[in-house]
Order: sequence, then C-alpha cells, then structure tokens
Amino acid sequence: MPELLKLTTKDFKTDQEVRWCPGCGDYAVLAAVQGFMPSLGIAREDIVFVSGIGCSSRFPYYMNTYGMHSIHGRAPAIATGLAASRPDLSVWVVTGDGDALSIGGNHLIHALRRNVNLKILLFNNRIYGLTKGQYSPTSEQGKITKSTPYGSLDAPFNPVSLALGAEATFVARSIDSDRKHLTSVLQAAAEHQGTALIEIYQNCNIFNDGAFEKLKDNGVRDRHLIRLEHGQPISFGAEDERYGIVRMPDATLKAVPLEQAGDSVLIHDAHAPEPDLAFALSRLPDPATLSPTPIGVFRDVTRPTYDRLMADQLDDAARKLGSGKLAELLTGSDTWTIS
Amino acid sequence: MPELLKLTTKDFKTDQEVRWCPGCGDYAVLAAVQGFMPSLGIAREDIVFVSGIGCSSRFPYYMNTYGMHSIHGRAPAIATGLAASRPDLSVWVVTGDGDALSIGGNHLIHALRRNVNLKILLFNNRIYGLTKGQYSPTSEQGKITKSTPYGSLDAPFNPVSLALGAEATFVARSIDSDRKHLTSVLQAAAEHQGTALIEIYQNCNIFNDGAFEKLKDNGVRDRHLIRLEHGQPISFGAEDERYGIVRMPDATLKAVPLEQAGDSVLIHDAHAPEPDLAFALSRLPDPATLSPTPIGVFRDVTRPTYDRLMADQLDDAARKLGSGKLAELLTGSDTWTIS
Amino acid sequence: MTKQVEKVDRVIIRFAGDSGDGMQLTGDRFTSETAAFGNDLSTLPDFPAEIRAPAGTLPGVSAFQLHFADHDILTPGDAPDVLVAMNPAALKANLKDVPRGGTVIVNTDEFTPRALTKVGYAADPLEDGSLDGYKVHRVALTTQTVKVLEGFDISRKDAERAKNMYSLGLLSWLYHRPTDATVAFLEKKFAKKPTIAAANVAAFRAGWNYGETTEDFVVSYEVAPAPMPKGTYRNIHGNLALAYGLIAAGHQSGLPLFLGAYPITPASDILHELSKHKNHGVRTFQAEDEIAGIGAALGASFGGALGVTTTSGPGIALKGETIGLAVSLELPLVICDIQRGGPSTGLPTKTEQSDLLLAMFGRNGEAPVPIVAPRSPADCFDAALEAVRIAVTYRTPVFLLSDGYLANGSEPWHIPDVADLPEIAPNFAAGPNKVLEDGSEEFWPFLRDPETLARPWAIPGTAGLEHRIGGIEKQDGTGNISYDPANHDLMVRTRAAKVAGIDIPDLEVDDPSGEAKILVLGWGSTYGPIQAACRQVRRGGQRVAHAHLRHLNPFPANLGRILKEYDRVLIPEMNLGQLSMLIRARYLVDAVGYNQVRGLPFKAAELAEVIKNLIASDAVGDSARAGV
Amino acid sequence: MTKQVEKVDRVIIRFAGDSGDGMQLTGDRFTSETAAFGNDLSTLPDFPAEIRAPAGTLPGVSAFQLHFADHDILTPGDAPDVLVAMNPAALKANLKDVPRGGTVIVNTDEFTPRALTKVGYAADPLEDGSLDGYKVHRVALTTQTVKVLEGFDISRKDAERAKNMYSLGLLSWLYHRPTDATVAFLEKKFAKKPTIAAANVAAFRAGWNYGETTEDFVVSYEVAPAPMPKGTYRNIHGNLALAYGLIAAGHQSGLPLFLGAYPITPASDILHELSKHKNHGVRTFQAEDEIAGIGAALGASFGGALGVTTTSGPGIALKGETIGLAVSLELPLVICDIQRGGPSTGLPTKTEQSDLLLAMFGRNGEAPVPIVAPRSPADCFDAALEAVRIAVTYRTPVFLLSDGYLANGSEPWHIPDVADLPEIAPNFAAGPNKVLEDGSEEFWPFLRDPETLARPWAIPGTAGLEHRIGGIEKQDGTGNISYDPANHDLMVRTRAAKVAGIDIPDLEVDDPSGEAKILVLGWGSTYGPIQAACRQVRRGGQRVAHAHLRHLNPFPANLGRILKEYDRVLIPEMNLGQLSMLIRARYLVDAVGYNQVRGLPFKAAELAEVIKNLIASDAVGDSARAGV
Ligand SMILES: Cc1ncc(C[n+]2csc(CCOP(=O)(O)OP(=O)(O)O)c2C)c(N)n1
Ligand SMILES: Cc1ncc(C[n+]2csc(CCOP(=O)(O)OP(=O)(O)O)c2C)c(N)n1
Ligand code: SF4
Ligand code: SF4
Ligand SMILES: [Mg+2]
Ligand SMILES: [Mg+2]
Repeated sequence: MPELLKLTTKDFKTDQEVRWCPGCGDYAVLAAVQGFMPSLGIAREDIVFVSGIGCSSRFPYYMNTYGMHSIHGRAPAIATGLAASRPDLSVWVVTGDGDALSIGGNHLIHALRRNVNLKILLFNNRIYGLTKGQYSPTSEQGKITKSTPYGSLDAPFNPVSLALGAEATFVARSIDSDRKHLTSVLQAAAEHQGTALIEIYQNCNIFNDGAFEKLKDNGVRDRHLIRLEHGQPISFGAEDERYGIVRMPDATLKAVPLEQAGDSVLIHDAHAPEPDLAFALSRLPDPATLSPTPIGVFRDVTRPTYDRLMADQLDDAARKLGSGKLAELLTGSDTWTIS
Repeated sequence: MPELLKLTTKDFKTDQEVRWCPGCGDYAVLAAVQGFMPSLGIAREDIVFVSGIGCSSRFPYYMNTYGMHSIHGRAPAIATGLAASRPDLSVWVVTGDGDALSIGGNHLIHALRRNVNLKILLFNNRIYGLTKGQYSPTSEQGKITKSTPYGSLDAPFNPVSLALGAEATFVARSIDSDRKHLTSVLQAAAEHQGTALIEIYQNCNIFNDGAFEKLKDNGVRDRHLIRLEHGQPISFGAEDERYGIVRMPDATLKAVPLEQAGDSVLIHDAHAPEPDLAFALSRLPDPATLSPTPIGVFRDVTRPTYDRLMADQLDDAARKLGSGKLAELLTGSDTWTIS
Repeated sequence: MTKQVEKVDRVIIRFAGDSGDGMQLTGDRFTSETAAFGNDLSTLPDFPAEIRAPAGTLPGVSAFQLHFADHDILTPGDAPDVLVAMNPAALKANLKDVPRGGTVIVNTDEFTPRALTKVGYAADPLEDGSLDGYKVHRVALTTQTVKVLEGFDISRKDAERAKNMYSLGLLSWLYHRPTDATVAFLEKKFAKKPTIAAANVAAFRAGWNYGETTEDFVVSYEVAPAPMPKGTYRNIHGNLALAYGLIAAGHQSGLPLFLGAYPITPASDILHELSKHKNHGVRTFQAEDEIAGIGAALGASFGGALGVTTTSGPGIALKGETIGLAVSLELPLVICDIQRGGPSTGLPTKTEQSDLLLAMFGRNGEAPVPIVAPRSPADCFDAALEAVRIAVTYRTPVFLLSDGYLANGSEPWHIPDVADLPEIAPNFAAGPNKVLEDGSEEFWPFLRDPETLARPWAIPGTAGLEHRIGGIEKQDGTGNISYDPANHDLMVRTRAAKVAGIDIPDLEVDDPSGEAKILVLGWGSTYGPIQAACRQVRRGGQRVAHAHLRHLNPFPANLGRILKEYDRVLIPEMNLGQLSMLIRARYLVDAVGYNQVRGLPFKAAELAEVIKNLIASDAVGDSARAGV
Repeated sequence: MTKQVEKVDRVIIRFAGDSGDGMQLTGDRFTSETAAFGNDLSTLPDFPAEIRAPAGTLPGVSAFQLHFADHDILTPGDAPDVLVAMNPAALKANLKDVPRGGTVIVNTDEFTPRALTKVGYAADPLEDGSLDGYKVHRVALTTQTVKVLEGFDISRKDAERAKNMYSLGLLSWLYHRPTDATVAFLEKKFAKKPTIAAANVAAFRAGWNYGETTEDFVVSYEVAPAPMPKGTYRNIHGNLALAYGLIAAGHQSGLPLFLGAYPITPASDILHELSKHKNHGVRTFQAEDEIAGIGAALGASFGGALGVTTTSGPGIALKGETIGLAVSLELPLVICDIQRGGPSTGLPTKTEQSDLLLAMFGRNGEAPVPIVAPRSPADCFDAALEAVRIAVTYRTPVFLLSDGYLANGSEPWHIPDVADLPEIAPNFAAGPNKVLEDGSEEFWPFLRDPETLARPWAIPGTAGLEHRIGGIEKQDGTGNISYDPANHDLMVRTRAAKVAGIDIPDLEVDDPSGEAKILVLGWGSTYGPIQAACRQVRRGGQRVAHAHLRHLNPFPANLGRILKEYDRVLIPEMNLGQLSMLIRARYLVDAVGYNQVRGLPFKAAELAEVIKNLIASDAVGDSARAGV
C-alpha cells in the first residue's frame, strides 16, 4: 500500500497560511504529523482530522485531508459519530488542554471508555492560548494568569491518570520538539485498535513560555525525562547519575539510584491487562515541577472497538433477519384492510 | 453542639410524599441519611442538598433542610458555586449514575480536582431509572435495555477509578441496604475537608433488579465483598474460605487464600499520599460480575479546599489593600477634571 | 337474559387507576381491538412523571383516554362518556371531566376508609350522593378477579394485578370488541411465564362473561366501523410513525441512518424503536449527553450518513451551539424536538408547543433553520420524510417539532405504498466544481447550486475532494476562513436566502363555504382539536376557515395572501402566542391568539366556543359599524 | 524652523500594523493622552482572531481608530483623516477607508519587495502613484528608532519593537498631546526591565522631536478640549465599565459578587478585571465550561450572593437550559452577553447585535427574561447597575447585552458620585410569610409580593425558612411540585406577568424640532452612529427623531404610543432585523430595517444617507398621495 500510494510530506500540506505565532510548538507537531502521515499508507481522502477550538485546533486547516474545525470541546463527540458510522476511515482528533480537559472533559472520557477508533492528539501547553492566557486544567496550582492574578486555586489534572481512570486502552505522552519520539508514538497510536490518547507537551511561547523547558533542554532533560519502552527497565538520568524506578514497600513507585536499585528496577509493560502500573507511572512527576516525567506509551491493550462492535451488530441483524424491507416494516403485524 | 441542637431523625423529614417505587433502594439511603444527619450537629438551616435529575435526584424534597432539585448533571457545578461562596454551609450533592457520570461527568471530575467542600452521594443503580430503563455508563457491557435491545457496546466506567484519576481526595463506596456501613462512610465523608465522593450501590427494583444481589445477600455476600478499613489487612471471604489481597510480582493485586498469603496481605492505607493503592483496589472487581468488590473508604487525604483557598485570597486582599472602597475604584489613577 | 344492543356513533372511554395498575396497557389493548374492528380512533395517555408514584394518591393516577367512532374523528375527545376508575384517587382526579349522565365504572374493592382518606374524601363518594346523575356500575374488580384465578398457581399479588384484564374484558364486552388479538397478545407477552399468561387470559374472559351475565349491565353498545379509504391500516403512535419516517427516509435517500441521542421523556421511544432496526442499516448511539448526541449525528452527516438527533426541550436548550455549527457547516441534520411542558424540567410527561421560538432563534448569530411540524400521530411519518428531504436537498439542519401528545397519542394509519414515497437525492459531489482562470480544476466546498443555494456535499473517501470546513466565517465559494466584512454580510444573507427559498407546497385552506370571514390558523398537534372545533361551528350553521401550517420556516409563499383574505385570524396555541408573534411580525396582521398552557391538548368544544364568540363579536362589530 | 499650528475641531486617526507591532497599545496610549487633554473621544480597536497572525499578511493586520474633538462626539469616526501604516499589509488593508486628501504616514522600512509581494502589491504603492491625492509622509520608522537606541543595551529586536513608541511620539507632537502620562506609563509597564523602559521613552521622545525638527511636517494641529459638564473624568472601555458596574452593584446591594465564567472573546476581560478586586469581596470562578459557569453563579445566588456570568454568543447557546432553571427557580442572576459575529464561532473579534432573539427566546418552554442593553462604552456601568436592580428586585435572571464594539471601544466617563448610585435592596426573607387556617405560620417560597410579583428570597442559614425548590412546575404559593393543568397555566402566566410588569422608565425621544415624521429606533451600541447620523441630517435642515431602547424586555410602556406618532419607523441593526421583528409583532408598525452584518459598527454618514433617502421617498410619497 505505502508503495502504491507514494505520498510524501508535501502531499499533506495545504495552501492555507499557517497562522500560529512564530516559535509556537504547534509548528513542530504539524511538521511531525505531516511527515508521519505518508508512512500510514492511507489515501488522503480516507483520513479525517477533527478539532475543537483553540490555537491547536486550527490544525485541520493545514492538513490536506478531510477536516473539520468544530466547536469548543466537542471534537471527540463529533469524531465519534464519524468513526462509528465510517469504520473505513482513519479519524484523528486534535485538541488542546482547555478544549479536551476543560469544556470537553466529558466527551474525552466517554470516548476513551467506548474505545471508538479515534486517535486523539492533545496539545497540552498548560494554558489557554487562543483566548490570550488564562490558566487551564493542567496549569500548576498557584499559577498567575490573566484570570488568576493572585494565583490559581485548583489542583491540575494529570491527563494520563485521568485517561487511565476512564478505561483508556491506549495512553501515551510525547513532546512537540522531539520529532523522533513523537513520530514513534504516533505510529503506535495508529496501530492501536480503538481510542488512542497522546498527550503532547507543547510550548506556547507567548503565554506560557518554557513550561516544558526542563524536559526539552539538552543539558538537563535527561535528569527529568523517563523514556518508557515496553519490555525495558524503567530508568533515566544523566550519564553520571542514573536512576531506576522501583516499587516501594508502601506500593508507590520511586526513583532510586541505579546501583542501589539493582534487579528491582521495574520492567515496563504497556500491554499489562490491568492499568495499575501505568497509573502508578503517571503519578511519578511532581505536578508543579513535572519531574520526573515519563514519556512514551503508558498503556496499549486490546479491547474490541465501538465502531467494530456496532458494525457487527448491524451485520448480525442483517444476517439473521435479512436486510430490512421497508414495506414489511411499515406494515407490521397488526393491520386491517378496507376494500 | 449536637447536644445543644437536639435534632432527631424526624427533624430531617419533610411533609412531602416520597415518590419512589415501592421497594426502591433509594428509601434505604434516605433513611440512613436522615438518621445520620442529627449526629453532624449542624443546624438544619446550615445544610443544603443539591441534586440533578433522576429518581435519586428527588432526594432533596425529602430532606428538611435547604435544597435544590436542579437540572440533569449540573448539581456539582451549582453546588460548587454555593459552597465556594458560602464556606459556612454543609453542602451535599445527590446524583445518579447517569446524572453524575453521563451528562454530568465533566462537572464531577472538576469538582473532585478542585476539592470544593462538597459531599457527593452517587446513587449507582447501573441504569437510567427515571427515563424508564436505558443502560447507563456503569452498566455492564452487553446489557440489554430499552435502548440496547442487542446489548450495549461500551465498557462501563468504574466510578472509583475515575474519581482517583481525577485527583479526588476522598473516595468511598457503600451499599444502600447496609445502613451501618453507609452511615460510617457518611461520617467519614462529613469529616473530610473537601470534595468527598461516595458511590452507593442502589437497587432499582423496576429496571435493574438484583444488580447488587451478590453483594447484599446474607448467604453469599461475604464471598464477594471486601470491607476496607484503614490500617487493617485487606481480606474477605466466607468463614470457611477467606482471602487476602496481595500484590503480585507484575504489580497487580490479587485475592489469594489467607493461609497462602501469610504476611504479604496488604494493609489498607486510606491516607496514603499517592492514590496508587486505592486505584489498584478499585480495579479488583470484575466489571461484569462485580466480584470481589471493596467497599469502605478507598482514599481520604488532606489537601486545602477550594472554598477555603478562595476565602483566604479575599481575606488576604482585604488585609493587604484594605477593604475595597467603591469611590476609589471608580476614580482610578488616570483622571482629569473639568471645573 | 337477552341484553339490549344500542347503536352509537362514537364513544369516549377513559381508563384511570394507579401508576401500577396497568392502565396504559389496558388502554393500548382496547385501542388495538378497536383499530382491528375498523373504527376511527384517537388516543390520549396521561401519566405522572414518577415511575411508580405512591399508590392510591392523586399524583399517582395514570389515565388513558380513547375516542372511537363510526366516522372520521380528530381528537381523543373532550369529555369521557365512560370512566373506569380503579380506585378513589382515579375517581377523584377524573370525575370532574365526566358530564352528568355519563357512565362510571368503579372498582369498589379499593374504596376502603384508608384509601378514601388518603385522597381527602371525607365520605365515601359511592354512598354520599356524589355520583348522583351518573350511571354508576359498582364492580368488585379485585375480588372477582382473585376469585376467578383461585385455581391458578400464582401469587395473590399476580392475581390482583390481572384485574386490569378483567376490566378490559368487561369493556370489550360492553362495546363488542373483537378479543382474539388480546388473547394472542397476552400469550406472547407472558410467553416465558405461561401460568401468568393463562391467568390474564382467564381474567380477561371472566370480565367479558361478567358483562354478558350480570344484571348490572343491561345494554351493550355497537359502534360501526368507520368508512375509510381503501387500503391497509394499522394503529400507530406518533413516536413510532416518526421513527418509521426516518427509516423510510434512509431507504428513500440511500443514506445510512445515524441517530445520536440522549434519553429524555417523551422522545426516548424513538431511540428505543430505531435501536431495533439494525437490519435496516440504522445505527443508534446513546450519547453521554445531548451535546454529544447531536455532535455525533453531525459527525456522521459529515461522513455521508443521515444524521438525526432526538430530544425534548431541555435537550434542545443544550444543542444550540452545535445546531449553529451545523448551520455554518451547511450539512444535513434532522433535529427532532418532542416538546413537553416547560420551562426547565417543567412537566416532563405533558404536552406543550412552547419550543417554536427556541427552534427559530435558539442560536447565537443569524442562524436560520427550517422547521417542519406534524399535525397528528400518523402524520409524524410524512413530516419526518419532509424534514429529511429539506435537510438533504438544502444541506441544512432541520427542526422537526412534534410534542408529547403526538408522541404518545395514536390513530389509524393508512399504510403507504412504498412506491409512492418521495425520492430524496443526496447528490454527493463527485469531482471538482470550479475551473480556475488558468484552466485547472478545484473543489470549492462553498460554491452553491444557483437554484437551491445548496453547497456540494463531498464525503470523506472521495478522492480529490479533500477539504476543511469549520464554524468560523467562510469565504464565499472557497470556504476558506475569511474575516472580510463584506463577505460576512454576504454569507449571512446567503444562508438566510437559502432557507427562505426552500421549495415547499402552498398552504391549503379548509373553507367549505368559501365565504368564511374568520380564519383559524394552527400548527402542529392542535390540528385535530381545531378541525373538530371548526366542524362543530359549521354544523351550527356558521362559517369558519381552517389552515394548518406544516412549515413554520419558511412560511408557505401564499400565507400572506391567505391571511389578508379574512377579517380575523385566530391562532390557538398551547403556548403564550409563539406562532402569533411570527405571523404578526411578518405579515402585520392583527392575529388574535387563544392560548392555553395546561399540558393537555385543546378541547374541541372549548375552541368551538371561542370561534363562535369571535364570530359573534365580529357580527356585533359589523352591525355596530353598519349603524354608524 | 517655526512650524505652523492649525486649529481643527476633530480628527480621526487610525494606527495600523502587524499583530505584533503593538498597535493596540499605541492606540491606547494616544487615547489616554487625548483623554487627559480633555477632548471628547471614541475609539474602535479592530484585530484578528489569531494571537499573532503571520507577519506581513493581510489577515495579520491589527488596527486602532480614534476620533477626538473639541465637542461632543459619538462614534469612532467613519473615515480616518490620518492613517499610520506600519507595513504594506496595513496600507493595503486600510487605504481604501481614507478619503483622498487624507494624511498617510508610512513606515518605509517595511516596504521591501518581499513584503510587497506578500500582500499582492505588484508595484511599490509609495512609488507607483497609488498615493496620489494623499498627503504622504514617508518615515523610516524602524531605522530611525534603531538608530536612536544604539546606545542602549538592548537587542536589535527590542529596539525595533520600540518603533511604535516612536510613531506615538510623532503623532503626539503632531496633535499637541501631553506626554508625561505616557512616560510614566512606560516606566511602570517595564518597571522590571529599566533598560527597555528607558529605550521606549527615548524612542517616544525621539518621535516627538522628529516631528518638531523634520521639514516633512510643517503643520501641527490643535484640537481644543471639549466643553464637558463639570466633574472628574476618566477614559473607560466598555468591559471595564461593565465590571465596575457589577462591583458597584455589589456595594449598593450589600451582596457579595460571585462571577462564574468561562473565558471567551470578547468577554474574557470582565473576568480578568473582576478577578483583581478581591478586596471588594468579589469571588471569580473560572469554570470548566459555560454551563458550569452559570450553574455556579446560580448556586451562589441561591446562597445569597449576586450571581453573575459573562460570556459571548457561543456561550449563551450553551447556557439556555440553566437560564431556564433560573427562570423557574426565580432567583437573581445576571447574564452578560458580549455579542460577537456569528453564527457558530463566526467572527470572534468582531462586533454584532445578533443575539437579541437568542436572549429573548433561547430556552425551552415559556421562559421570559428581562433584557437590558448599554448604548456606549461608559454606559455599560449604568446598564450593569440596572440589570442588577431588576434581577434582585424581581428575583429573575436578567440579560445584559453588550457587544464587541462596546467591550473594546472607549470614551470619556464622567465618574459618578457614589452617593448618587441607586440603592438595591435584596430584602431577604427573614421569617414565615403565610398564616395557615389553624393559625400556624409557614414559609411559602412562592408566595409573591402582590406589587412586583417577586417571590421571597430566603437564603440558607436562615433558621425556620428551610425549603426546597426545583425546575419541575411548582404549585403557586407553596412551591411544591405540581402537575395540575390549571396551576401550570397560572404559573406560566404569572412568570410572564412578572417580567412584563417590571418597573422601567419611559422611553425618551430625541426630536429637537418636535415635528419629525421619521423615527429612528435603535438599541445597544448603535446609539453613537444613529445619533451622529441624526445630527448630520438635522444639520442639513431636515427633521428626524431618535429613540434608543435600553430595555428590550419589557419594552417601555410608552413605546407603542411613540411609534404611532411617526409616519415611518426606521430600525438600523447590526443583524438581519431582530428588534424589527419584536416591534412589528408587538405594535403592528411597519418598521423598516436597515441591516448590516459586517462585524463593524455603522458609519454615521451611511446612516445619514439612509435617513435622508427615507425622508425623500416619503416626501415623494406624500406629494404622490397629495396628487391623487
Ligand atoms: C463555547 C466556547 N467557549 C469558549 C470559547 C473561547 N475559547 C476558544 S479556545 C479556548 C481555550 C483554548 O485553550 P486550549 O484548548 O488549551 O487551546 P490552545 O489555544 O492553548 O491551543 C477558549 C476558552 C469558545 N470558542 N467557545
Ligand atoms: C437535559 C436533560 N436530558 C435528559 C433528561 C432525561 N433524564 C432524566 S433523569 C435521566 C437519567 C436518570 O438516570 P440516573 O442519573 O442514573 O438516575 P436514576 O433515575 O437511575 O436514579 C435522564 C436521561 C433530562 N431531564 N434533562
Ligand atoms: S498563543 Fe501560544 S499556543 Fe497559540 S499560537 Fe501563539 S504560541 Fe502557539
Ligand atoms: S425506577 Fe428504579 S430507581 Fe427509580 S424509583 Fe423506581 S425502583 Fe427506584
Ligand atoms: Mg492550551
Ligand atoms: Mg441510575
């Protein structure tokens, strides 16, 4: 298929001017997605991007596929209808931390539990970009923004924890600037059958610049970033100072120096039937400092998809009852005739 | 205080006819709550019950306190405004599995992360009662209902997992018919500072009769019910066949015969700063059979409440800037005068 | 004893009892028998919002009214000729509606002192003269049923429950209804519990026999079949007809039907019905809320399905933003609002017409949406097809405004020949539609059909037509984002012109004399009562015209002309004057409203009075004027 | 060189540049200087929806227009006398609005071949004669600024950025603006970066000096202060005035203010502003969505706070269900809709008046809500107080309909004396209000004040008044659930009567001659353009009357009478005729609409033309009629 299609990155670009601020992390994600798309081997007309509202939600305009820029928070619901009625399509949702977790929180968690065949890219810049800088549900507590001049009061969501609590079958995290990593996660999501949530840390250089600097800066990021790989020990750190994740007697996870950890370093199992480990991993970072932050695929398990189950019910019914005849239906069984 | 008030169960009953179906589990919960209220030592006028829409949401009409029967799914939002502006009140939310987890899912998870001082009673009968029997977000997959004659397709939410993923500080579960247990959990919730979610398994004898029979029937319930108690080993079972919960090498929890488990039986820690254990416990029951089901307090930790933080900000501002003078505010600093 | 048989041309029966007494089922069965017999009929169920309100109380009363006749009728009837009251609460709640001289059948077993006190009867109405002037039949329904069922291996509770079938048997005897279908029905319903089935059948037969043998009933009645046009008929409820209309529209358009809905009274039954017909390619999605329901439907429409959402008022109040998006995207979508009593939660199980202005205006910005309204339960079928025709032809969301009365009411339906149903052509875009100056071809998603102003509908999977659309204002033609002031003005006006220009049939006026001076204008479910009232007025020798709007937006082209032809326009509505407002604004006609917001359909007699008074006052006015 | 000074009575300046060029700030500063100088003024910002649209493109242009005068003015002006164009895109997008003979100041540095091509200029407009007929000043703004700042330890980028201050300095010189406040402002704004502050001040001064010394500018202009009533003034934006109005209402009522809001353009600034004033007891709650925002506000109202929610059209479309609940609960609540271009996401940063009918009717059932609309930025203060007065007095949700133009526009505000503000009395219920037959006392939450029809507001914490209310229909008086048909009809009509009976002032008509035949009726932000247009018409010797509605629901009692006094009623609106519809329906007056949906306020001159044409056509009509 990929050979036959011979699509290139350029094929996925539109003629529309990209209207993000210079320096915005959204550019990098766009480039990564456009670069990744040809490898899917899916024709452009069979791909749809649906977004909500926010800076990130402008995304579909720049993808030369079918696309809809919908309304705030509702993209997962709209995409659910599309994917459930068209299992032949590859449906992608683009959303922001406000779009997905504030106004759209309910649609997101329901999409996850339903396991509709959607790939959801959640651009998390921990701020409302398009409305010019209010705190978002992922902003750290105490954040000073336009709407919280004395500091925000509420504890942030951890999107990965929330998704796991909502019965998600695939949850991953990546970073705008790490194209290689992002691409690998996109790949895994595309291969997953069902709803895949990818949280992408994205820099808003206008209203929340440097929010993920620690995780991006070449000099320090190794000290804060845990790269999850299925089947591999969970470890991280700078060359001189490496840590392994171990389970403590009180059942929580902790980073301890590798030499101390020895054999007890946990092995990552993205396919574990139960989300316990994935959830514990999601709790590792401190919500304020984001350290240490695991990236990669937290969970990737198989459960029948909603659209498939729905299609099967239709097929079954047609097989058992025969394809529906309108005249028969309208007539029913309880009639009388005037002649 | 309790002595001074001398309130009785009767004081909390209203003159309104209770309009649930005969045999509905809601009656038992009402009786338990009315029986528990006097022990709070709070005057009736300082208590408010806010509900959404559903059979269970008729609850406030029967409590002789202040009350609002609002609209479908919005009770947590409405109660948030009330509690945040009136930290002096004791605010209770009554909601159903549809009300709280379907249409109201977003308000619920945001209330939990905010930690507003609300006590949320979620009557989970795994069905839509008031609209006469459609499946709900907690119904088991494959459930045959009016709206799913061929069986429902989506995996249910586990309300406890969802709440823990949403940063809840207090999560508990109880059962309509177990008045003593329910009362103890109500007590713990009332003592908790912040949002407390209590999932109450409630029988809808009209549309989903016997959904929790296994957990209620004297003869078998001990085989399926785990009673969590802080600081106690997590064990359950009939007298002849007792199990302990242990952590497996793959990090999941499992019930093993007590004699095998020995020392490795986990001790319940509701106050653990991290929700890892609570989450793992929430995953124990099979979503279809509900066995084994932990009841009791999963998690109860302290985090500043939203309403308190908000009040503090106001007090701080008044202390630092002085109580706001309207004339000064309107005049501002950039004026000119025509004389 | 030989019994008398009396011929009557029409009867109105009301069954009333506790929510748990099975009155709805009893009414439904009597209706089926009546339909099978060939009478014209119309029904009105009326039940509380609670699932089982407390036994024996006034709020717990559930009632079912049926009007059947040997001629064409239009309403479930104003006042029952016969009231079946299963307990004191049912009697108290309903007796006031029965005219003196009417028949009352009471279940004496329930008239215990406790039950009487519960509903505030100081004395027993069966004894204290309250029923003087009525034909009263005192029947110990419970005792008699239990006695009949003594030999059955069932609980006392189950035996008592069968009393509704006993009463159905009695009434079936009284009106010569055919009984086979009910027996078959009971056997099927309780197929898994054959003893229960047998017991119910026995109770039903015993009731019939009681009528046949007791001296209490000396007369039985015959209502001859109604002459109806040739054809095959069935009895149908509005919600069922609506669901069938949608399925038919799916067949006629070749589009797979996708329903995104969240349960709500009185719309849920459409979801229930559609979820049964998976072999017709119907997908039903029970969403997490109303917003997701319509969102999913819109997403499905984008993908080339026939997206539909069903709800009632509170749900519509939530869908406004998404409807606005659909207006902006210009995609087909059908929004069914089964109106109920409002505002807010209001009266969930009662009927009302108070969402018309919400449907017209409940969105931010200028966002016109066509509106179609059925006039009777069976008409819901045609109205649904019409809504889909407009949605698909014009690429627009369309409102279908039914209501609680139509939803739950029923009437005979002349089953249409499938070959006669309208074709609906989706005409998906298949290729580029724009030649650029340099000769190259492009697909412009907002380049319109000059006739209909509809834009092309290009669905995913169509190679070469990839495009992006959204809720931000779009450039005319290309559909690209545009903030240009003149373009916005143009697009706003174009969307308005598209809806205003929808091709709909002219309004027909029912004015047999051709000389009426007063026009009664209605819409939706008031058709029956208004038409019945007009007939009553005409029978009294006076003239009145009736026109009934199926299309509320746009209005039929000839409406303005029609309105001017009459001296007075009367608009009865089950709201405070919503159509009135639109008519007055548009045509500057001093239409007078007759408004009731009681959660119940109009009574024909009451409307007839109103019309007569209007005629009289105009006559006075005329003579007064003439006298000047 | 001594320069000429010319006196002019009014000037309109438009600053235009890239989104990143700081045009809004420049405009704001010039406005502050102008306000401090004592001119009357009016402003109109106009910016794209993107945060930083791509540099140098047409969609990226951000503009700010300011009109100032030595006399009372009403609008930001139709056509700029002076255009400051920071780049080719700004020139291209704005030049068409500048009348020939106008002044154009361009930043020549940006007129590179690449920049020109980017916006589709084939040739350099500075060279090709495009600017013939304009007074053109070519200034190398960037180069000159960078040069001035050479000695400063700042980046080249920061130096370039200061060019807006250079241009502000130049314009300040040109119009004799006082400069101290700008210097102080810059020092405060960049308090944490003193070098940047110094650089900006230096650029600003250099701009001024450039005007003073260059030969390019030979004339400078003086616009004398406008005579205004005695008092203290400040310049104020609509959103700020609205926020202050709400805070003032909190003080006047003694109710703690609680804002539940979700950010949305152009309403967010009210949330931002209110969140600063915690020492006024103001609680602001940034909710998870609009439904939670209004829900929390309603919950706070139940608790005795002044509940307020702020949003724009898409948010209103989501709040309908909760507004309906508030109507049913009869609790005070203020819903501020800062209208923007619709439908759907529409034109988020542009203005429109197209939510009027949504505010009127956007709820299921009969759910009337009073509506108040401010007419100018400063008037938002008074309108907010009025909305709160109605909400609290009548226990009802109230709509406050502002719009994007009012929100972001500004004008001088005569700061009111706090002692003159209206008192607002919450009159919480303190004890039982009903004596039963047996002499015992009860609290009935729906027993109304016979005058206002308002119900008692009993807040939690009040012993003995515990009660339960909800969205299901309530029994008159007790507030208990009631499904009774007659009670429902009564409650629907009572809620309507309560709103219809709200005590509001009569409408005043501005008709200096007292002999106008044409009435122009407006509402909301069109006040300025309509009044300016009427003045123009009158200056031409013709007569026209103007009345402007503050209350859209209910209408003032004398409105019907006023409408009948004029031959013609013209209703200009920035929508397709929403007020027109209400007026026509209510008063059967053949009002004609003048409608634009361009996202921009009306131009006074255009409206004046419309009025003149109407006068002319009527005159023709008159003589035609006279000729018969
Ligand atoms: C119904 C509705 N409410 C509010 C808005 C305003 N709004 C647009 S985007 C946005 C939040 C943007 O934040 P996020 O989702 O994090 O996206 P980002 O801009 O940061 O990429 C808001 C509140 C809207 N467009 N519609
Ligand atoms: C906006 C809105 N949508 C739908 C409904 C209809 N409705 C009422 S209650 C309910 C669900 C009830 O289920 P649940 O919350 O589980 O409560 P239960 O009746 O089982 O106690 C629904 C769908 C409504 N009243 N309002
Ligand atoms: S505001 Fe932030 S998120 Fe939005 S485009 Fe600019 S940099 Fe990106
Ligand atoms: S329907 Fe079910 S939940 Fe509702 S009152 Fe009846 S038994 Fe209880
Ligand atoms: Mg964001
Ligand atoms: Mg339920």
